[in-house]
Amino acid sequence: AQDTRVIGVSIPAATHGWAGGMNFHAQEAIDRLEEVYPELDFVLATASDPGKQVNDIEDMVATRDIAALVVLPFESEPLTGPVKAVADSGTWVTVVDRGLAQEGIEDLYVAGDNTGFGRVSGEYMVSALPEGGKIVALRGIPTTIDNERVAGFEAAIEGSGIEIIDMEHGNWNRDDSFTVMQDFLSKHGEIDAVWASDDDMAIGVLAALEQSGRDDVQFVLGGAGMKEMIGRVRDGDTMIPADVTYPPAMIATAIELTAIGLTSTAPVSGTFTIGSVLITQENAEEYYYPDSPF
Amino acid sequence: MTAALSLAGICRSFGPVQVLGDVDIALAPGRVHALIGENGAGKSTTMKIMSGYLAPTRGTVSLNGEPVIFAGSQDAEGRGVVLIHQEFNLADQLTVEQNIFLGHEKRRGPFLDKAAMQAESRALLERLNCRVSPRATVRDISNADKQMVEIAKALSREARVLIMDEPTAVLTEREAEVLFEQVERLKAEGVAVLFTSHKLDEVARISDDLTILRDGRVVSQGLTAGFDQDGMAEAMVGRDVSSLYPERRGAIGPGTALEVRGLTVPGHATDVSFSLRKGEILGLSGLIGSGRTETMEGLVGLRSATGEVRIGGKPVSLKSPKQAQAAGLCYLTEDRKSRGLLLDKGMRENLTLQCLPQFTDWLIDTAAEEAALTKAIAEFDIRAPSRGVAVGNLSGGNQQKLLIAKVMLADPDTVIIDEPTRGIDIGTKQQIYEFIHALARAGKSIIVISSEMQEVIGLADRILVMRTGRIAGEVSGVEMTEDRIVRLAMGLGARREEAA
Amino acid sequence: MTATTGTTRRPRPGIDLHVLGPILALLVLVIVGASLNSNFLSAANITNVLSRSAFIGIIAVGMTFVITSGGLDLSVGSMAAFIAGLMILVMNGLLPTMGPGWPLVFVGMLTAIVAGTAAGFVNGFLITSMRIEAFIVTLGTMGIYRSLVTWLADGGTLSLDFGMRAVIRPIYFEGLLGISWPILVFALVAIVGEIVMRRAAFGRHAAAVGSNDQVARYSSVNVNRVRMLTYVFLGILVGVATIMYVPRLGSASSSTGVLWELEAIAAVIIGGTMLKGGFGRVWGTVIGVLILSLIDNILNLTDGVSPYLNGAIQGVIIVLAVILQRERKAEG
Amino acid sequence: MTATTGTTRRPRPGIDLHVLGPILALLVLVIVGASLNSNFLSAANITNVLSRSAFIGIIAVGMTFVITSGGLDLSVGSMAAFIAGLMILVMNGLLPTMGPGWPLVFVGMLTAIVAGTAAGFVNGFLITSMRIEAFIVTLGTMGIYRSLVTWLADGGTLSLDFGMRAVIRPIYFEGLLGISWPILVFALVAIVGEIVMRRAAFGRHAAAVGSNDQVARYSSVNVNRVRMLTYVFLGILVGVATIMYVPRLGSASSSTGVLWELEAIAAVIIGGTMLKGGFGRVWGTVIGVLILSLIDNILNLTDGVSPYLNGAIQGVIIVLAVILQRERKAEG
Ligand SMILES: Nc1ncnc2c1ncn2[C@@H]1O[C@H](COP(=O)(O)OP(=O)(O)OP(=O)(O)O)[C@@H](O)[C@H]1O
Ligand SMILES: Nc1ncnc2c1ncn2[C@@H]1O[C@H](COP(=O)(O)OP(=O)(O)OP(=O)(O)O)[C@@H](O)[C@H]1O
Ligand SMILES: [Mg+2]
Ligand SMILES: [Mg+2]
Repeated sequence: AQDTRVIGVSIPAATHGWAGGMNFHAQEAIDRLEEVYPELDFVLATASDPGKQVNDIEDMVATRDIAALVVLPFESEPLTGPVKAVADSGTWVTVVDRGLAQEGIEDLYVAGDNTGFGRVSGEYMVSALPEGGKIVALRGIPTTIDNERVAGFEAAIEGSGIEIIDMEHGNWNRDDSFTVMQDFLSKHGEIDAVWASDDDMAIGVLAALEQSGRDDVQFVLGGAGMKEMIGRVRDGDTMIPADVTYPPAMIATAIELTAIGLTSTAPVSGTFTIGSVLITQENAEEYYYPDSPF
Repeated sequence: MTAALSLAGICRSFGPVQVLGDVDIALAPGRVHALIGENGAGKSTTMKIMSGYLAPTRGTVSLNGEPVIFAGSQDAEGRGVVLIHQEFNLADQLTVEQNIFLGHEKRRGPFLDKAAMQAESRALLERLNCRVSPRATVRDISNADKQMVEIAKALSREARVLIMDEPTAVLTEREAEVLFEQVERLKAEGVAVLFTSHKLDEVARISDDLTILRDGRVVSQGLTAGFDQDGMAEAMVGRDVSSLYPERRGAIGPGTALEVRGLTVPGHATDVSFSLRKGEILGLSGLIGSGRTETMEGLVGLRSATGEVRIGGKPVSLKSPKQAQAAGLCYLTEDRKSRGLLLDKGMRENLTLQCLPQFTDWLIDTAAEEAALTKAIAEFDIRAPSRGVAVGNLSGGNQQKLLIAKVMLADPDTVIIDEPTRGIDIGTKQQIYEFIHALARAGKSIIVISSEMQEVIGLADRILVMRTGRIAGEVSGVEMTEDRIVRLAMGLGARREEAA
Repeated sequence: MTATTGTTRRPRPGIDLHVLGPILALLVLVIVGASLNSNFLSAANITNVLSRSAFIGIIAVGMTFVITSGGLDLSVGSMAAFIAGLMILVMNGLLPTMGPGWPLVFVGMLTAIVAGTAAGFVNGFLITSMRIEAFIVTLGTMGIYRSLVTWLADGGTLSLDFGMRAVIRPIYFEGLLGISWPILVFALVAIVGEIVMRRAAFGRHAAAVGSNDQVARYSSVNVNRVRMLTYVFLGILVGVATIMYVPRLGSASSSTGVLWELEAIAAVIIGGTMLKGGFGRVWGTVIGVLILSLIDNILNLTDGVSPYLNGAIQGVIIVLAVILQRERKAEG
Repeated sequence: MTATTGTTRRPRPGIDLHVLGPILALLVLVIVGASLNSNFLSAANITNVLSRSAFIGIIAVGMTFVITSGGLDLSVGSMAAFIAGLMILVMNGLLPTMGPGWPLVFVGMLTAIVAGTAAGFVNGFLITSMRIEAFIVTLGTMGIYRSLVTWLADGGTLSLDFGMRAVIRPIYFEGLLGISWPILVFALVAIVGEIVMRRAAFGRHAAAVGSNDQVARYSSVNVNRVRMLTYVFLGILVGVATIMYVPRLGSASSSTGVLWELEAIAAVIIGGTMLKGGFGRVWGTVIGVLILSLIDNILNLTDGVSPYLNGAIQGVIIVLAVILQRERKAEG
């Protein structure tokens, strides 16, 4: 019908754990909201690279005349121009997680805070290793996100006596992190803790540790809040004493807010930052979503 | 006595073109049947139909009197009908032994019985006294050896009917002899043999029955004894070809066209020196594997070679066939199938490949190409079912003609022709000889490599004989006799003479 | 080589039925698209699809020659990413001295072309002179360019200065007589490519080399030169594609041009060129490219299918497109 | 292909010098590794490297036959991911009824083998019976399996039930006489493969088909059957590899087995098998696999190089390994 309005949702494809969770929450939110708002129609497109994401957005504009665009930029820089074009054409734009390279393009910004994520992780490290120590770190897929996280982390442990003795890319991938960790273990006789920086990578790391039977490693700090990991935090697993959230569900928040923005007069524009929270045994329960695949 | 294998009223068409019409042939056990005819007459097609590679469009094939329809070559082979193809049918990257037993490997339990296969291959090759090792890779051995391997492969298949399509085309008399001994042996064992050859003397010698095809129809059939060679030739071609080699007219020019000093092709030829005058036809003879091909390939830059070469007195360095061609020197390969023609392309593309620039001023002039093709078809009397046909579907001899036309299109001052008439019918041979003489008369120089002694003698003004990569000697004028050449080629009591 | 078994089934351009294969597949897709969404045939959508096909398209035309001459190039995607990164670095670097404007754009273009030529030359050299399998060489250079761009970008994104973006933007988004530049350039490249393939000596020689390099050698064709040229041309065309790409996104990163090589090769083969070499046709490649980008476009026109399954649908369509063609061939 | 220029240079199994190529490259790597890090030659590290190589290794052995017979399979990586996902789903599904334990593990293994066989059969069928370029077919199935596993996992990760993981874990981490199962299985597969390639009719037929399928057909080799079998065997081996893989982390996702196909093919070619078919050697493939995983290992054990450049170093080493080999060949 003509009075139905279309919301376009453009997100990166599920190429690693976190993105997978994000994809799940996006779909789940869309299915739910289509029930709630019969006058709304949703288009979901997942892209494997920035170019493809721009294609998707172009298609949404050209063929689905979307009233609003919810976009989680694959990368900020390449998406800035195209999204700006959409915004300039008067379409409502919601940006999720990564900000665009230019201020003030979007109507609503549901921001993730990668630097914050790194900082919180770093601060926990410092608190967990008061008298300092040697740690190894696993990085994600080489991207701006990963750079920001690592920068935040390094800033936080600055001068705390904690030394990152080795750092490699585990690409947010269990197999890669397993391999990297195995080699770290052969390479370094003494490792106090591991910053896996992501729960998928944490799983690989744990497998490698378990196999090596080494007891010098005190704990592994992952991130993003995978239910399996939060479960272990809740159950007081000493290897996983904590986790740092970077909720993939932020996409659902963004879609829902956009829906509200389109359908009601309630003010939803502005910036809405979803900070990274430290999960410990105390607060683990409230972050545990049993039905999420992630 | 019932025929081992017989065709009755066989017709075969490719698309619109009919290439066989009402062919009847009966092969009797223990007899050798020869099938002869012009290039494109339909010999290979007939043989393929007999051995299940092709199905007839009409007519019946009978095995021991029983009509059969072969499901395919496997089926035919299963029933003891084996074909040796006109073109090599070996897997290049496999060894001789692997090729001989391909599809019929001997096994011990789950494994191959390599020892047995090696031994049997060696025995088979010995029978054909071929020196090539069963371990050698087919890609590395000479054409002659490939042919012998093909024959060994067929012998290993316990054939009741053995069909050989131009088995001697790449063999010298010597090796042909060896083959014929085997044929005699098989004959004695009651095998029915069908073979084709353009060498009518062979036909006369070893066949009992004879069938002559022209344009896909049987024009004459009977006991070989009832024909003399000129008769055969005439029946095949439809005109008198008794005077095969034309009279040498027009004297050899004074100037030197080509001068070669100390040409060495590592592993194949050592210190080869000779010179060639304008308008001269120089024959190059020698046993198979004597390195004639390699020497000439070295000369035109197809193989790395050392030595000094002068063309028209000027020293030149020929690192690639392109340079050689630019210097007016062209080489016509003996291996039309894997080095001469693009089998999956049409005649036009093949004809002009070597000198495309002639037809190109920033774009290819297709019309000019077509014209050139028309001319070539007429000049070399190429019989093709259609202009568009992929040359892989041309008859062997017609492929050879196209190859010659292709090289001649480059209009070289000096041309080296390797096995020019391999697989070419006697009528066309005559035309080609004529053509070579015409070239000479026009002041061009020609080097003819041939394993057919008679051909070299008939054509050349002067003959160089090679032996194991060296010039064993030179003969000219009255000295040009088979005996003399063979002695030099085999190194029997031949004083090492310096080439002029 | 099945190509040389002398059966009568071989594609003869323009004559036999299998030519229809790709075209048919394309038509089917267009009809499906039009029936799914009324805006499918809108000028805007068509412009979008064609313009974005230009990158792969321009590259695929070059790939057609490489494959026709019996080669392969897996490095084009990373090469594009690397060249894009280089182009951006150069332009950003010279911005202070030259200032934003067309002169700088031309410097950028020059960089892309030169880099492309060099990259193509490297591939060609290793393949022809060092006699290494094209697959290995280009797999190697693929990894090399990919990680070089990651390194240049320090793991992040290389982005063109915003001032400069405004200047360069028109190269992708504007055009002539309402047809955008990428489309025009793609068309030009395709037409020239088709002519070279069919009517120029080079095209003939490429096919000859791919069909049987021995025969080509004996026919005094300079085999190595032909092979080398195909890679160099491909490199140059990658450069051209990059010149169209940078204005679009104004940035390059390790995720730029991922899997372009597979798309380009797929397009070439869908178009009816033989992977074994010996026969190629540029117009087929163009159709192949359009088929591929139409699939993406159509998948975006409809909800219903889980986006997770896009890859599956793509795969099925690609195979179908080729089956269609092969079936025709069997008759032809 | 430059490999067949009529000169007598060609690999003659076991005889000529170029055999040394891969071995030499491997030795160099080992020496480099040992000199860079004292733990390189430690039992632990060697076990790690070998066990990790097992997945690609087992697949690469199958790939050797496919390539030798003139084929190619780009789908193995996604196929592995898909089979792993299936295996996990089946085991999780039957857990309530069968309970954790070896019976269930065997059911899982069976699933993997059956799925692998089926997948291989599909590829083989499309390639032999439908006569579609192997490249296109497997590019298509690659996309299909990849998105099927994403779909099965809802974009996320399929994880084996924890109870079950404990049961199945030993398959990767334990072993016999201190040698872990993956290594043993890999060794077994490699040895059997080598024997089949050299001593069984099938190996010969594969080579014959790859060298010249027409000749093979005329020599009453059932060409389609041979081709089909190579793909089915590869599928089965992918299944076997998956059986080793699942126990390691007990999970499968859309990022499982990404680029395994390229690694496997690279290993095969580094090992001296000809991409155009006609000649293959399994032991070479094994060395190729070891070379590839040693590169990763060494890069992880050494600091200094920016991790961004790992890809570049890998690329260079791959190309060098093959040059080494070709150089030898030139002499041989
Ligand atoms: N597959 C094919 N398609 C089309 N025409 C064919 C095909 N095979 C053979 N021909 C044609 O059939 C005719 C007979 O060919 P055939 O090979 O039987 O001649 P031939 O007697 O063997 O000649 P030659 O002595 O040169 O070998 C030729 O004109 C050839 O072009
Ligand atoms: N029986 C053999 N055993 C081993 N190697 C051989 C044998 N015959 C030939 N060769 C090698 O193969 C090469 C090519 O042989 P080929 O027959 O082409 O030589 P040729 O002199 O050109 O004879 P023709 O021109 O009659 O073929 C020879 O130079 C020789 O090195
Ligand atoms: Mg014939
Ligand atoms: Mg010769």
